[in-house]
Amino acid sequence: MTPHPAIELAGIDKSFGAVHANKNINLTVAKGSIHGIIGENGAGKSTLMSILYGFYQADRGEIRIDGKPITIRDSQTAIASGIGMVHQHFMLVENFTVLENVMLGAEGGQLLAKGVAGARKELKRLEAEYGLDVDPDAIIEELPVGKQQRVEILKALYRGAEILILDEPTGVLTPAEADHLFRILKVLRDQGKTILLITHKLREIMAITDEVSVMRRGEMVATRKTAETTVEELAELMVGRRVLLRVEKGEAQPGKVLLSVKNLTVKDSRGVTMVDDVSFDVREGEILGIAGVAGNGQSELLEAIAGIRKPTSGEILIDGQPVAGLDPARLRELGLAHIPEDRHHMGLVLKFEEYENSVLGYHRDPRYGRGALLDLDAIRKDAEEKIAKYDIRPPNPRLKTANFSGGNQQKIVVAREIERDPKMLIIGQPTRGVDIGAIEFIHRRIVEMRDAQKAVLLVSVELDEIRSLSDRIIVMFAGKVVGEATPDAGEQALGMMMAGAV
Amino acid sequence: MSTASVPLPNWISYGVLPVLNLLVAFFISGLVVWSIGENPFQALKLLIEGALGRGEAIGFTLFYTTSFIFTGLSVAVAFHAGLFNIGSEGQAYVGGLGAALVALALDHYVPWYVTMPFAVIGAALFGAAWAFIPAWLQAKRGSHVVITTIMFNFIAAALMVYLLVNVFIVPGKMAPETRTFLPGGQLPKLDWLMALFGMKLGPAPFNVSFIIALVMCYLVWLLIWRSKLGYEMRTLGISPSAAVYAGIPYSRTVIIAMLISGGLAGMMALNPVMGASARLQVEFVAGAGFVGIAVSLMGRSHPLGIVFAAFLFGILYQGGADLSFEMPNITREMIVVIQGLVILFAGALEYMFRPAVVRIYQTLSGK
Amino acid sequence: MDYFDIFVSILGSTIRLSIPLIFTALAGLFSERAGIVDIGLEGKMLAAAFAAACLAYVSGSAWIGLLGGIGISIGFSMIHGFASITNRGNQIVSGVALNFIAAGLTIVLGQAWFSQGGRTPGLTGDARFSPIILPGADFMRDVPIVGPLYANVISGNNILTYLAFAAVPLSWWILYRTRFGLRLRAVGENPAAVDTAGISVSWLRFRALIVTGILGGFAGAYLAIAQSAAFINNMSAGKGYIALAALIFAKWKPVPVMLACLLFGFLDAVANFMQGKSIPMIGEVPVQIFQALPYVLTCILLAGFIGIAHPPKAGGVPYVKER
Amino acid sequence: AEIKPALVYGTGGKFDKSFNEAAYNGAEMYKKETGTEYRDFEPTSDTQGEQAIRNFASKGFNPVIAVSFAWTSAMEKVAAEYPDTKFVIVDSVVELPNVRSVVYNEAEGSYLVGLLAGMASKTGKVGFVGGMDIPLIRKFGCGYAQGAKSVKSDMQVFQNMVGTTGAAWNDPVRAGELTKNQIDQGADVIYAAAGASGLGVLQTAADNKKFSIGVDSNQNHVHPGSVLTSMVKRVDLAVYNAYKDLAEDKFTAGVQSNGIKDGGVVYAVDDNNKALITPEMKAAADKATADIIAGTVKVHDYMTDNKCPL
Ligand SMILES: Nc1ncnc2c1ncn2[C@@H]1O[C@H](COP(=O)(O)OP(=O)(O)OP(=O)(O)O)[C@@H](O)[C@H]1O
Ligand SMILES: Nc1ncnc2c1ncn2[C@@H]1O[C@H](COP(=O)(O)OP(=O)(O)OP(=O)(O)O)[C@@H](O)[C@H]1O
Ligand SMILES: [Mg+2]
Ligand SMILES: [Mg+2]
Repeated sequence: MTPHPAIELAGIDKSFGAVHANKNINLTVAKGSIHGIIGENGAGKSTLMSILYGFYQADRGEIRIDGKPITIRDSQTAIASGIGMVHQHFMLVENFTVLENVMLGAEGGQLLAKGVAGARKELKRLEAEYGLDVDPDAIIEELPVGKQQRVEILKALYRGAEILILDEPTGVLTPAEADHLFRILKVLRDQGKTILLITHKLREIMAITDEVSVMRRGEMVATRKTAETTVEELAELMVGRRVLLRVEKGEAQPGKVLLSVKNLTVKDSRGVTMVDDVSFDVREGEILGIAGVAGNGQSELLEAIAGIRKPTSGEILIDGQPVAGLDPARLRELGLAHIPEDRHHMGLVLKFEEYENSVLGYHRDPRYGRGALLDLDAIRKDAEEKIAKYDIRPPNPRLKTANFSGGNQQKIVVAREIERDPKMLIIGQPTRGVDIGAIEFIHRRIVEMRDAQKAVLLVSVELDEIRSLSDRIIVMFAGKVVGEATPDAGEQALGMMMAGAV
Repeated sequence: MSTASVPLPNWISYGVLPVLNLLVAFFISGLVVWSIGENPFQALKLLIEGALGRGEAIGFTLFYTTSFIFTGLSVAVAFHAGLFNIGSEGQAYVGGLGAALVALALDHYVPWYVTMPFAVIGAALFGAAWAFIPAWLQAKRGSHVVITTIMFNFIAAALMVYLLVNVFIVPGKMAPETRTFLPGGQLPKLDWLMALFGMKLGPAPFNVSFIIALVMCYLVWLLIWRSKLGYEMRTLGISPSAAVYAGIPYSRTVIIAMLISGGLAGMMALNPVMGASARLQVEFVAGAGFVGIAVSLMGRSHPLGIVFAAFLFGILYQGGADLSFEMPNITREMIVVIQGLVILFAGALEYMFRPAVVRIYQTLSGK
Repeated sequence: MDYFDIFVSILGSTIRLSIPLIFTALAGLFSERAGIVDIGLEGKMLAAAFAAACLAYVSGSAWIGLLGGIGISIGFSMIHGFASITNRGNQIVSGVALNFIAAGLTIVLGQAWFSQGGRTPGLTGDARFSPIILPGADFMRDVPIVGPLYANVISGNNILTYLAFAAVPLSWWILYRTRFGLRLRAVGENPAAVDTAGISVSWLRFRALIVTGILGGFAGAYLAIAQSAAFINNMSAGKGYIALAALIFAKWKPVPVMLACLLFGFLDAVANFMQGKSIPMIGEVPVQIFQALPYVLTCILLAGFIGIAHPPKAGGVPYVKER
Repeated sequence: AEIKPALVYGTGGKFDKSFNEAAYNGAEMYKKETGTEYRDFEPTSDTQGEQAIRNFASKGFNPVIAVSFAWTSAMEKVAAEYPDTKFVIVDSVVELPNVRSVVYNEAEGSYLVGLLAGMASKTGKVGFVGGMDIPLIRKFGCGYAQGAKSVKSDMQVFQNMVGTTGAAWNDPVRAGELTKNQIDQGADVIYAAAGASGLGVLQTAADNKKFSIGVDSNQNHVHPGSVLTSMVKRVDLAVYNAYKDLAEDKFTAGVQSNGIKDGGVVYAVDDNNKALITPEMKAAADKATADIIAGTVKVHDYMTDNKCPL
């Protein structure tokens, strides 16, 4: 008797409004294996896994677990079928303890008292077996992300998961933490559990998976045995053509220091130090890249420079003039442009029409209307010019911004910030969720800015992006600058710094 | 498949859907009428006749409409900035004080058209002042403007009663109210406007403040969709984080939006105080501030929609008074029920019919 | 009358005036802890008061009245749930709408049925929860200090008063010691976590709203058939909002909620007591000042001058999976 | 002549067991007697009164009676618009040639019940709970205090008002709390002049086994054995007489003031409170009545100078 595959998906289809997130997906995952799923942002990976976990309902298609067809109406059914999931965005109640989070939904009775003792014991056991140690009485929001992720894994195991789905578990981890996670995953596999691992990082795929499937634009385009494929092949499958991640650019011609950060410290609303005594300079005509794992203070640093967050101490100088504490409007006047890392929450007002977004932040500029009123004709004409120049599609300034695709939304932001001809540009995650074509376009514009002798500060969690664009690189870890490197520094060396290991 | 992100043409979003919501609200109101043993169709007929049947009735309807335009605009302006101002009632009440002070000060000396601009300013200033503290608390201390404005409605009531009972009351008179304004402190009625349509206004207090209301509609439209400040308010209202990014000052914008909102509410007082009763009375606002919420929700916070919605509520108020007169079993609070139902269906259940409409639309348009 | 007697008198008054606040604030506690902001507490209380008075009048039994109040209040909660959970409507708008509906409907129906200007007929005997004289109250009365307290504050209240005070620890127990409570607190913080744990967010929130409805029903019944002996137009008179403020002030925790409500009750009692009396040095204070005091205080509390309150994180935001 | 009578109540509603109910009874009495149908209307808010009065007038009703001072300004306006219609306003004065203003000497009636309260009180402390704080209600309180003090000059009289807006007529909860306060301070007879709020006073007094005094209508039956008596204003007669006068072409405009002498204000004795009014109390009340009519006892009317000389 051949054992049934742990998971079989047949003809899964799912749309969100106009977005066809999953198109006729077929997938087979063998029991006791680690199966990787890769694909660009927005390829539909999370959607597919959420369907398997019962979080979303498929519009069409069939799911078989251990050969038995089942309808996963909700997460409860999934849990009962032995599926556990660690979501890309953690599903934890932040002001609850670890124990309460683990118990939630599996309390073992109407009253809590009974379940608590059992849960403690089980946690002890899991800790011993897999090396998943966390203090059961710690409050989630006080734990570092790596630990929070363990709680997620514990939640799944506590519910007796046989199939474990991990959605981009390493995005928030340092390489060392990631290695620890992989060791745990191997132990789990060796005990017969089936693991579905979603990631962008081909290195991880090669290191740990047995098989790998590739998604592109909602479709499942290929499945390979990991041993029989290469990084190059996977990358090509992912984007549908040969990838050229190197950006063509000449030598930098750095001039005088334009942006200078001195001993900057930033605390968040809870008083936790996010940026810790950071100093650096950015010269005109150069791109300074800030590398680091997400959540190590880069976002806060950018926001402080852009005037969105008040620094606790330290100095920010533009052209030698102290600007710390000035508001974003004032900083724009001083020639600082900012492409924010989150276009949906900051860079754009999604309910606005495109032309309205094309002046966001610059709406008080006399070009867009004198006195108290806006000159809508001028704004629309301006927007049309940008649309033409940046090939924003569809070329309609009266379209609601939400109805543009991610890449085009990003171009709206980039066009707005760059076309103002600023002296300095600070950029967060310029190509997050953007397709390859747009990536190349945006990268070229950034290099052009440098060549026009502007100062560019670039933050990205994509090491490749940092390395191919930057002229100099600094690395942040736990809010501190832990090192500086040149673009040709090895991935290994940068990775060590990003993990705070040097 | 989810229908939430399927775009619909404007005439459906701003036409069909609100009308559908309204119809349900009226249908349920009809059920209430029926349940207390009256005939809803008969009631509807009486209501419409009572509101539009004669020149005088129309005059009353437009009188109420005027008040509701002001309060509707007031709620809408705050709404665009992401603030839910439930305090229009209190702001209008205090605005009445501003209007009355001007009228009392000037009516002996100058004709009404000289008094009027000052009264507009007085009413707006007082209304705005009453909105200031909730606005400040929201802007600087993060106290929810919904609750603070409700509290300020109560405080306004206490303040105004105190003033009317202890300061303004005419000695020897029973009712806590100011003396009657002379013609110099009254806004004249719009008999001529009604006459243009061949109707007689009679005693209905339809007055010049209607024109002020229409002017305000235009100014609010200009503010929201054509001005830099309006752009900032809308940005803040839709996406506070984008507003921060764009350097739009939160506190300042919140406070200005609330001041404008309060000012518009305050101007509502011109209509009853200087246009109708020619004196400041206790509780003269009589719920118009709250009607403004329904009007604004129904009019989708657009001045044009607000004019329509205000007129509809004007019909309800005037027709309802007549209805309750003809059918004593139906009291005027029936209007409050309808108002609640409109807020429920046009506001909270705004999208209840959207999925169904989307499906019908898709079928019909062959997608 | 010496100061102690005044104190006892005000204390008794405080308790009577706090009870509807306690019930209502606890009602709000359950819904807000589940992530549903409930500005419609006022309307629930009012509708419940009306239903309680009507049913008590018709049946002659206060208990049936209470059940009626609870029923209506749950009904209102369910509408709120339908709007804000099922249809993901704006919770504040929905609550405001319900307040209007309650304010109007009670008068429309009351007037149509009883023709007393919207009031319901007066209740007597068993149709009303009458004061209960605890054993030994009369005997104790003359014992110094404890006596008056026992006889005038602790004894002589109706059954709902005692139930209100019992509801406080009970709420605490439900919230912190039961599975329902754990899930309810979780859903108010992060509904997605509850959803992925295999628990239905909607059903959980609806259950929370049912509890809210029950407690709202008690509040209304207390107003109409315990504290008074009839329903009167608009008898909730803003208590729902004050309760909401107390809830915020108490940071959404049961015991502090009770204390906050007692504070507001106390203010009201003092306002009543001070009416027409003069304060040394200041003279007679206009009663409007005392009437406005709870509202002013609410604003001050909300302004966080007495500590900032962090509401349940998911409060006010409809739970949507699909953007 | 044929008349088409109309009646607009105050906001307390027709069956408030008090002021409005008295007006209603007057209209019913007339209807029973003559078979003439009448139309009435119960405004539930202050804003409605004017429209109701105007509606009646415009539809040809005559006379139009509006009870409650709250309709004063409405009456001033509408009566001027319809000079051929006869109007009656109760509890307020409107000086127009087609308006009859019926006012009562509540001070005298309150004096009598104050006297009875003083005699019934064992603690030497009595209370007064008024509705809306307006001169009219202060007039009640002032008369009452004079009566109570006529029994014992050191009689303590607590006075409270429920509120300062129209809502004060409709807030029995607050009225009850104020009553309880007064009881806690020792009052054992409390007089309610508070419209529908008064029901809260009567209720609280009954709950605490104290005496209360009703107002406007005879409220002795509301809590038999606890309501000591009621200060009855014969609003019923005002309504009845107005209809009758017009039907018999005897209608006169102008102020009609009703005191003890005219039987316009009386204290009610019926089966419900017979046992509570002792012969001594009755004798004292009768004597006071005679003295007031004779003018040997003058009850000060608060509204003449906005002062209470106590
Ligand atoms: N809840 C949702 N509502 C509407 N659209 C959604 C929703 N979730 C995902 N989408 C859309 O579906 C598509 C697929 O998204 P999905 O999250 O599955 O991508 P992904 O492959 O996981 O991307 P990433 O690598 O960024 O996590 C995208 O276009 C996304 O915008
Ligand atoms: N939230 C939304 N609401 C309405 N329409 C949307 C939404 N998101 C996407 N769309 C529509 O769906 C189309 C496909 O979106 P998607 O994000 O998958 O684009 P894409 O092919 O990945 O484009 P790009 O390469 O620019 O990222 C968009 O062009 C847009 O018109
Ligand atoms: Mg994903
Ligand atoms: Mg895309």
